[in-house]
Amino acid sequence: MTQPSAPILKVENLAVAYKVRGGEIEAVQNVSFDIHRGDSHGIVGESGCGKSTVAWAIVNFLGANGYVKRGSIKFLGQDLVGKSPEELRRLRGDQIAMVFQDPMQALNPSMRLGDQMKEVLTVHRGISESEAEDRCVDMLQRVYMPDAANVMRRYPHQISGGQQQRVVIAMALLNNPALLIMDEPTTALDVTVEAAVLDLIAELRREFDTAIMYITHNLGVVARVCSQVGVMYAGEMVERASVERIFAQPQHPYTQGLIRCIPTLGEDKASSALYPIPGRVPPPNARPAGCIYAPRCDYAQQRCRDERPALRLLADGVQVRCHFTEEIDPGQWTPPEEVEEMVETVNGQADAATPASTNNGKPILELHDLRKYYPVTGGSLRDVLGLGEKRFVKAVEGATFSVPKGSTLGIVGESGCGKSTLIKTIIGLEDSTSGQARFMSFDITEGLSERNMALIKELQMVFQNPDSTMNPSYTVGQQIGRPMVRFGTVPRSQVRDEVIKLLQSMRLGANYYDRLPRQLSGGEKQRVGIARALASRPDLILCDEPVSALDVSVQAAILNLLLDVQREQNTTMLFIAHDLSVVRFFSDNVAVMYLGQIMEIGPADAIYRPPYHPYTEALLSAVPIPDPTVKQKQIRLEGSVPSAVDPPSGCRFHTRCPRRKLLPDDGAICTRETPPWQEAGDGHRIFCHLPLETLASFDPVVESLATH
Amino acid sequence: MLVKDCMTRHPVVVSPDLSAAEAERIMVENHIRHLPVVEDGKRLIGLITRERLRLKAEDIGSYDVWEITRNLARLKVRSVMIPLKQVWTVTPNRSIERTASLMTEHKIGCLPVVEEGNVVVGIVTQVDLLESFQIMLGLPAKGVRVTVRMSDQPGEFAKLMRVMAEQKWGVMGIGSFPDRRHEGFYFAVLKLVGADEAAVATVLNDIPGQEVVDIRTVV
Amino acid sequence: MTVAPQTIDVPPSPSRWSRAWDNLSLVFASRIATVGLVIVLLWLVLGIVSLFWTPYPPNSSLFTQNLMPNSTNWLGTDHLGRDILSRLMAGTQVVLLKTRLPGENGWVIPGGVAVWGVIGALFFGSVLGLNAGYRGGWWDQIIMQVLDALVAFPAIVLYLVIITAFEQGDLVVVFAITVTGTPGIARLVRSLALDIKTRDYIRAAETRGESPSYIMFREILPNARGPVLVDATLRVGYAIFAIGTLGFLGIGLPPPDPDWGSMVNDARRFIFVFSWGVIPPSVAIASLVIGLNLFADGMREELGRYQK
Amino acid sequence: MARFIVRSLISAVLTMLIVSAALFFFLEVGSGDVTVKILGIESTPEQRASYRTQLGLNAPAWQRYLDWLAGSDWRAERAVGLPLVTVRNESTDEAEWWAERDGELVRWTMRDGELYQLTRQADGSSVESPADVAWQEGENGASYFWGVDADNNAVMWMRGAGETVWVRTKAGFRKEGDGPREYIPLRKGLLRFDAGKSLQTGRPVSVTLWPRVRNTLILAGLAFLIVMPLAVFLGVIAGINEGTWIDRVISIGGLALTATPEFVTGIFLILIFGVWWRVFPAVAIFTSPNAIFEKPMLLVLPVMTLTAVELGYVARMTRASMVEVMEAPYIRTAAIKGMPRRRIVMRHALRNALLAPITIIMLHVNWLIGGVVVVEAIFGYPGLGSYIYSAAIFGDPNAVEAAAMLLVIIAVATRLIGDAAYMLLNPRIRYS
Repeated sequence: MTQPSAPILKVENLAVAYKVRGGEIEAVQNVSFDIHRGDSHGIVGESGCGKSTVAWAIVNFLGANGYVKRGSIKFLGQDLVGKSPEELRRLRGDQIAMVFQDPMQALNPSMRLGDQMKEVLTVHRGISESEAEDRCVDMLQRVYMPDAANVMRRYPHQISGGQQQRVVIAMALLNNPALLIMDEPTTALDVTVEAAVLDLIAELRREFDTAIMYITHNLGVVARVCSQVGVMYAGEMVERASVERIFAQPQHPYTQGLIRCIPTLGEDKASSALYPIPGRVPPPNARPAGCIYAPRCDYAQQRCRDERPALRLLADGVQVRCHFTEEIDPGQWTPPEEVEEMVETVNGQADAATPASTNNGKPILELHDLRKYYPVTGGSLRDVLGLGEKRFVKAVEGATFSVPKGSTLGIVGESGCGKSTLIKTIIGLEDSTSGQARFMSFDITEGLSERNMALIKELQMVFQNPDSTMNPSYTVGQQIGRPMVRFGTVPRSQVRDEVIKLLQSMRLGANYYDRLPRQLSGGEKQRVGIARALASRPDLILCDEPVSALDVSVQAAILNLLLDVQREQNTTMLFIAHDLSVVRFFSDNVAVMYLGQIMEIGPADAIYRPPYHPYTEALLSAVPIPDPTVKQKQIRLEGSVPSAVDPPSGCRFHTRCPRRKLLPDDGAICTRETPPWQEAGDGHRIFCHLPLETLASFDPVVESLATH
Repeated sequence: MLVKDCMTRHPVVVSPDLSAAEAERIMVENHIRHLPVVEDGKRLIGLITRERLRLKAEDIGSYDVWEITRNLARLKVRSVMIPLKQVWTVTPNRSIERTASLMTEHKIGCLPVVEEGNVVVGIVTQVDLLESFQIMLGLPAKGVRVTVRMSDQPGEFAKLMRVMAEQKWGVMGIGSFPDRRHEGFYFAVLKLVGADEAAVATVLNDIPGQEVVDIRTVV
Repeated sequence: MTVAPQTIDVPPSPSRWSRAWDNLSLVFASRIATVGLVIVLLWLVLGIVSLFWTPYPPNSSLFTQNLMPNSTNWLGTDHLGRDILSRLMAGTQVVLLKTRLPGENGWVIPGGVAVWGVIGALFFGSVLGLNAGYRGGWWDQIIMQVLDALVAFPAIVLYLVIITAFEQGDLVVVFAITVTGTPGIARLVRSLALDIKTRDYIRAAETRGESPSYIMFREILPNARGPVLVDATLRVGYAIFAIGTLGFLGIGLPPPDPDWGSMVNDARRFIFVFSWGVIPPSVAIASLVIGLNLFADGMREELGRYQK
Repeated sequence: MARFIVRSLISAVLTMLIVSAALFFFLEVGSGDVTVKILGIESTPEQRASYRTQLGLNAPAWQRYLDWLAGSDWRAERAVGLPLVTVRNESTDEAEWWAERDGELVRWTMRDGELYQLTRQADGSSVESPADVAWQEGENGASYFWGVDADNNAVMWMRGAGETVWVRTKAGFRKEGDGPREYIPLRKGLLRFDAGKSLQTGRPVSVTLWPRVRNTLILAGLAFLIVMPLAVFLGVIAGINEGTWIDRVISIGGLALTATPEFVTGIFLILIFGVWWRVFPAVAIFTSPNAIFEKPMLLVLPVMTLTAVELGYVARMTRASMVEVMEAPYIRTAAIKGMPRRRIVMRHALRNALLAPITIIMLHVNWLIGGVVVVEAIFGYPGLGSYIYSAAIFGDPNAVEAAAMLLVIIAVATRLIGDAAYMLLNPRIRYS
């Protein structure tokens, strides 16, 4: 209640350097911030900006070659830099705790969860095992862990990812730490699980009065859990302000750029545009002498290139590292010419293509009741000997839809919902189990080995992970040229010219022809991946989360590029993503999948407002929206996704459906009968027992979406 | 209200091996007067105050200035702290009234809040308590502050509350203290929202046996 | 939409030479690898020199028997009065530089027994490992079962069996090394293939309908190169080790060319009267194997760092 | 769990089958005409052919493989029509085959075209009497009889017409009439612990093999018991001190030890301890089968040699695994939880770090066995290794096959143990 003037954590002018062969690299420079009791301080930034390094520096865990080069880290008034390892050890886990990105990795696979938790107490507090056990169970209950006492006896792999993260959080809170550092704690989790964990974090923060340092790349998450935000760029903190200020009035050009390049839930390609930040983040050993952001800044002047700005405190408490922040008015911002041209064409296309994107176009891809089952073998002796009952993972069940030519169908769903299997089946990496699938009147239920070249050529794919999309052993030119040679679309002698043309249309220069993948950045690799998919001039491109592994500023550029491609070549696309905002932005139609089943499908616009499927509703309410002023309904799903081996009877969603109670007998029908497809007009179909009127009567999850 | 609702969580603590000078620096920098001294696992072993760190004349004796400096530099928190035996502590579940009485009784400015095993979970100071009482009286909110004198008969207060409910006024804070001049009477202090001063005065004065002794609008 | 980097220049695309130099600088980046390379090169040079010149004819008994090192015979002489240094130098040849074909005409092919043995193992191991790893299913089951059976043979027993079955000869030893080396390399290639086949570029190749052999040999194999070559280097070491052991047991490379293992074996019989004799060939084998091991180890470490 | 065990077992059995078949056919095909080796190159083709028949080598290879693996008495019994049993011969300690007829043990022999029956007496001697047998009718009118001869073969005699055979005796070769036409050498097969006769000595392989197996197990077992704790200890020490001088010393030292062939290590140990310092006997001279129990000093240098070679490898594996584990995120978690370093190493790292090398170490028992062969050869230690070595030099397929099979069994068994240990230590397998 009394706020002592001193913060829990005060970092001043921190610089962290790593010794590498032939010198050292300053991963972090001039970082200053402080966190008070009960505060949740976000540190946002793109990958490689040094945000995790700051966290590691605080707990002094920089590895053998890292060290704090300058600055101080004051924790409860005492400088952590220069403390003995033993003193630091006593602080860690007691006064300072940390939660990491991947809970599976963070827990010891060969120790029972209980033992891992208890030792925090027994080591720091020296209390008895049984007492520690009681306290751990208490703490597990406080993080809403079902069946807490049993969980103590389990191993990490026996509980789900969301539960693992709860255990990690409980473990961190056991000693009631003054500072809790969370490094991307929800990044590895699905959106509905993420939402529940974020709720939990917010609740625990109030309850424990703990100062939280929250590291993330996701602006939406920041808006949901943080009170203060520091934006990092290339190892420096460029802006610091309250969360409301950061989103309402970003001061630094980088922050402004960052906010411009993420789609907000509800935006679409017809009405809005994404503006990527040009250029790329300079590596630590090649940072410019002046302002680190100057090379990418639209407002850069000579002074910016000569002189590195300091973190200035503005009158309203905002800290900014920019020489000219007072002179910059984001409202007056105009995109640089090239970007503007690009964005305009995109918008123009979107308008022009509207007729095509409605469902009037001739369907290019038609699925009817497509199924894909995988056989599974159990672990029992009977199964091993082949005597057990044959069982299947029902990865895709009864997929029925058609995709008009030139339009984009977005498929959303959480991991394991079968969206990847669906497109693998369409492209032929997997045979389908039953049902019909036609592509331009060709049957595509068979796998690739049964298809002829002409068909193979028409379906191409863009992959998720930029690091694995290209073969590291071949040059860019060779890899883009290969499909041309393989399908004979281009005479051998002209392949090089064609590849260069394609590279240029990807906005990569001809000089990329001879580069090896390791010389490219993630965004560039993704462009090459798109170029390779386009090389055979396919009619249908399947995009498997093409931007989810990219930083937001790059993500925008890739999305624009894909839109551009679609406009020029009238390509049809299937677009898989777990990010509902991106899907909404990019797609004409959207299908929502849950546990192998399409739950709802229809025009993108219709999906995001009532009437919608209860699962869609839960998904929408879970999406972190990068705007702290937006009010979102809080609908959380209970339990975890059931196994696809024995999916729930009736409606597959019934085990977790929060709306079931609206039906008579608490929705007994949902457990018995497969729901009907209800037509909501304009090709919008919902797979639910609830009457359309009830579904339509739901309040919109996000207010701003209703007005749309 | 309990101690855990008003205490400062995660207080600044020091280890007994810290030098006294360093402890003093921490107190000055953080503008605090008390530092719990803890060992492994935040177990309380003592408390230091600014007074304890001040050199006493008899200690200095005939030392010259260099010796004083040297002694000071060597002085550890462990040797100047108030040992645990002499430190009053409270648990987080103690009520604030009892805590306040403990403080007034023993004339202490600060109490470490400990859980079982003497693990420090917070610290509560006089200022914290004052602040809680302010809150209990509804200080932060705008509204009408009214003091009513009434008899201490059962049902007397209920009359007042009924009127409040009828008028749909919100009660933000409530407190009472005995009227020292009239035996059997006491004053009730109420903080009301959604009411204006004049209306409150007339309505409350209409209650038989009760009298508004003070009314003011607080912003 | 400008992604063309404006701030930093991407290094110009590397020529073949500069790539080779990159790889070489990788070696010199590691002190361990450099030391290993120097040892191996030393023996290689000695071996090449011995093809044209040795201090004395390696197989002629020109001197007094069992001499300690002196100014004429720098490393002394053996029990038949042959110059040990000359024999050591010539001993490098069969291991690293030449393989004698069977038959009367005494034809040799370049590349030592150890080298060819490992090349054979590389070939079979890669083919089997790729098929097992990429195709999976029954291919994997069968190939791995057979290889497991091979692995179950202790290497030396396998050598003994092969030697029992066939006449002594360089090619038999090559065969033996190939057989013993294949399972290890196949396992390695398989695990690499299992990893690499999950990469998206393999999906990309599949979606353009490439044949399995194209995917295995053109898409997967080049990316497995690094670890496989490191392993092969290690295996050349094992092969030399094995050749030495076989020579020592008297069932290795046939005479007359000097062979380190048999040199040790010969000298061992006189160990109580002339201990020195066993030392030079023992040190020769150990140093060459250690050199190769150091080199491979250093490379592996650098490769790991590089890939991170 | 069940899946894992069944898989391992099936795999082990399959491995053994493949190995045995490979071994058999490889040696049969590869080793050429064994009769040359037995009879010497001065023997005539006629002698060799006769001898081949006597050894049953005229049967197809698959038939002989089955005989070798599972025994030939099954098919011999069908031919003879009587149960065949083995009886231990007290004087030679070898097994003799007899046919059992009406409670009597009988064999037959032919002299001057007449068949005689030998009936076994309780004291082991036999009584000869004219045979009263049922001759069977062959295709071209000739009568034949299947019986058991005195050399443990099931044989087919032709009525009234003995074949001419060359019989090997201690004195040399003798041409005899009255020989049978076909032979099925009787054996119980490898699966029933009968590996056949050594061509080199003429004695059953199994009899000579067992004491040697014991000796080898003592040698290898001792080395294993010394190596494992020591190497794991050194590996862990090096692993948790990665990059320090301790690590360097252990790593480079381990590398040097691993890369030095056993015979070189052995020679140097002999030089140092046997020749220069004379503290341990340099060669193992076995005066009696129990010499190693009477003079344990004999074991010191062989065990040291084996230890030296294995030590480096296992230590390096453990180190690598430890280093990897120490970099794992959950170790980071433990450190961030403020666990003392000792506890991190002992409670968090060790178990996971030992998991990876345990299977590799068990696989490496092969290597140990390879080392055993060489070490036994260097020190003249009478174990399995020197046995297979001398058998291989001589080219004795039965002996090599049996010894090699035994070594393979040891290798496969250790791998099974390794798998089981891995399973027990790894909860992810135990509970899935």
